[in-house]
Amino acid sequence: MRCARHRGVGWSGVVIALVALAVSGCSRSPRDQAKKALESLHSWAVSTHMVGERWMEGDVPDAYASKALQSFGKKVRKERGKIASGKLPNDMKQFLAAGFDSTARSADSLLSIIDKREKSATADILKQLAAQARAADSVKERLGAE
Amino acid sequence: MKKLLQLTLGIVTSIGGFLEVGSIASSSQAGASFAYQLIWPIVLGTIVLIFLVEMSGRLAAVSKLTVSGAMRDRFGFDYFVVPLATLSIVIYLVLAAEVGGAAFALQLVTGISYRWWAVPVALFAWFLLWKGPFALVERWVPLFGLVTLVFIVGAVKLGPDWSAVAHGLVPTRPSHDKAHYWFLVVNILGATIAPYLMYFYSSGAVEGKWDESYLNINRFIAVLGMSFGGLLAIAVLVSSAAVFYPAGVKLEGYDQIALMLTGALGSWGFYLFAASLFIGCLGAILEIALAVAYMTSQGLGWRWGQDEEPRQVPRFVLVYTALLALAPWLIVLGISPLAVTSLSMALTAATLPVAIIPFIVLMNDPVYAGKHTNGWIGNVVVVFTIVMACILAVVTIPLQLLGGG
Amino acid sequence: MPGEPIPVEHLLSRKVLDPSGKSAGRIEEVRATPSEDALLVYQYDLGPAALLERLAVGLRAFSLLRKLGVGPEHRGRCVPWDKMDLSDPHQPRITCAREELHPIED
Amino acid sequence: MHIVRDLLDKQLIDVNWQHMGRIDGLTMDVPPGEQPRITTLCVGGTVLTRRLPGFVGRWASALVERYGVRRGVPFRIPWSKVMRVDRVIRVDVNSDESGAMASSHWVRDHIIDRIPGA
Repeated sequence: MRCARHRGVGWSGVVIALVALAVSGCSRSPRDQAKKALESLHSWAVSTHMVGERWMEGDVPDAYASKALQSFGKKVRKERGKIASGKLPNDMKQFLAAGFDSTARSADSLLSIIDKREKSATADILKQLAAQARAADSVKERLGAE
Repeated sequence: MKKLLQLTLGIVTSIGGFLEVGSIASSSQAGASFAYQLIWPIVLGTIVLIFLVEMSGRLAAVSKLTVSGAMRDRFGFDYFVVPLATLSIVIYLVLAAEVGGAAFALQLVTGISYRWWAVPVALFAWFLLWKGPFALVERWVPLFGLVTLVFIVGAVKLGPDWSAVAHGLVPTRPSHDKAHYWFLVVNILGATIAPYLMYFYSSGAVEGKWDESYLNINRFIAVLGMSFGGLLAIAVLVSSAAVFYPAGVKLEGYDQIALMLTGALGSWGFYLFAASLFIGCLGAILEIALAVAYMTSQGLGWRWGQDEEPRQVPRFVLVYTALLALAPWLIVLGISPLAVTSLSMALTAATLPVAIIPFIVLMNDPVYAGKHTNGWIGNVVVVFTIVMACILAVVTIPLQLLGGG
Repeated sequence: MPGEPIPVEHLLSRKVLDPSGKSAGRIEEVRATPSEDALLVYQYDLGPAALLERLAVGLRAFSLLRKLGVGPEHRGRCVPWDKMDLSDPHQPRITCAREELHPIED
Repeated sequence: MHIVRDLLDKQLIDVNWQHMGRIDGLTMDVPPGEQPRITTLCVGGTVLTRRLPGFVGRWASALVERYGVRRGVPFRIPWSKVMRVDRVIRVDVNSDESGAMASSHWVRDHIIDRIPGA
């Protein structure tokens, strides 16, 4: 018997209920927003640090390192822009803004170092990035404890 | 002897052809965000894939029909057009993601932006199909795909906490980022259970003139080939979890993912990652383009066959040529390849029932599967997983678009 | 207008009404005996009209569900050719009451 | 013989075992008072698009009629030409000469042959 042609089976109602439930469950409170932004700052600082470190050890070609640092710089500045519009307390906004700015600056200086190929200068920039990542972590801990 | 060669080649090609942009991206993101917690969808997806690949090979061996040919026969055109249409749209996005992956691999090595590499990649893939025999796509490209074994070396060298890896096999609920967790589950299932593999595999079996004596080979290829392939995806997840999770890095681009193996394997790790991404994606581009050409031609009754001269199978050739001509433009526009990948994998998961339920009905119909119809385990596992994947996808896609990934 | 050749594929899934306007089912199959230069249609098989019933029949294809006896045994009805009025192909009608049709013995 | 199960949508093979499309439709003559007779098999894009429901069907058939190689006229095969009805249907027609492959030949001549190294 040819299979009966059945389309538009009636469980679309079930699916809509699921969507409503899921969306309501994840509203973005300011605390969550701050936590997310701190995690993002930490992630970008560590990523920039990784690229610099691998380049210094000669594991990655210059072409990749500069391309990656350029794209990280752009994304960090974009995140920096989003901070202003977020519903965050002022001191948090300042910390995040400063953090993103310093990460972007570190990325740019790494870029110029790669162009000039003087590997010796990378060490202290990597230290700054590591410090930035740790700072973001400690603020997140304090935030979590409140 | 010929059968033994076919068996080994079958297994080797399914290993080499397993990892593509979807599994690399979803497994590495899962490892970076949730450590070893997301190994279970890879295992579940691989089990379902084993069933589906075994079924499509069995259908070809028993009925000498390909999946889409049999679907058109059994359900008629006005039902067949639904999977054909939905799959063509979703698979276009998957193809764009694969082109993006291959183009990005070239950017990693050359520094020239991936947006410039998209068209050359599509052109190169088209040239391989236009000039190359079927064996090239089914044998040679996946053989190079064995370079993806580097992830196994990397994972072992990074020395993960193996008991935590074992815990990842058991489905657990996420402690944080619930929406992102379930979106990654959908991504992994969509990347692993790729419907185009069924159309490609069954067409290869029909073109290779399989008959019922091939049933055992088919079972071995499906089980060994796919499970080893699944192991590769787990290796990607494990390497990413060992490197990115403790460092707190959230993966938002392939330039971050490229660093995964550099710690453990130095510059070898970097270049072999780029090679794996390129070859994995190239293999997938060829398979997808052919799969759509097979599906359309078999469904509409045209002459088809990759071993035929293009002039003998003009409309079959036109389908993959048109698809490859359209493929690169999303990437040239500069849309992030990782974003295209995530969306295409989630949409694949969302449309799994449309692509697979008719196939399950076919495999339970003695007219097509002869006396080798499905066991009830196969039916239950596959139907349960794809319905779950579909509901999860429909729930998480809006969330992910709202949540900004 | 009558006598116009009808595309068989358009008859499929068309709901068939009996003289009292009640639905007798949807055309699912046409049976014919092959002869030298044509196929002589002798019977039309009607499948379940209601969507839920069609879904259940469809699901019976799963060997597991058939073993468990889930879903109705297919109770389609068959219409001899002379009892089917196709003057208006978009709305096929049967000339006898729905109850008079006997079930399909397949 | 079951028309839908055994004929409709089945693959057509010509005299020299070449694919020549699928049975996209069948035409039935219904002389008043006489037994209906299915006389021809139809192959072609227009037959398919007319089977699509709603506006998609209408839009697609209009497209095929205007741009179709055969301007929307399907290729018809009389039932007498059918040689064998099996999993595929073999017909006593030479597809390459018979116009059944019109759109395939059009694609070959206008697109495939224009690509270098065809």
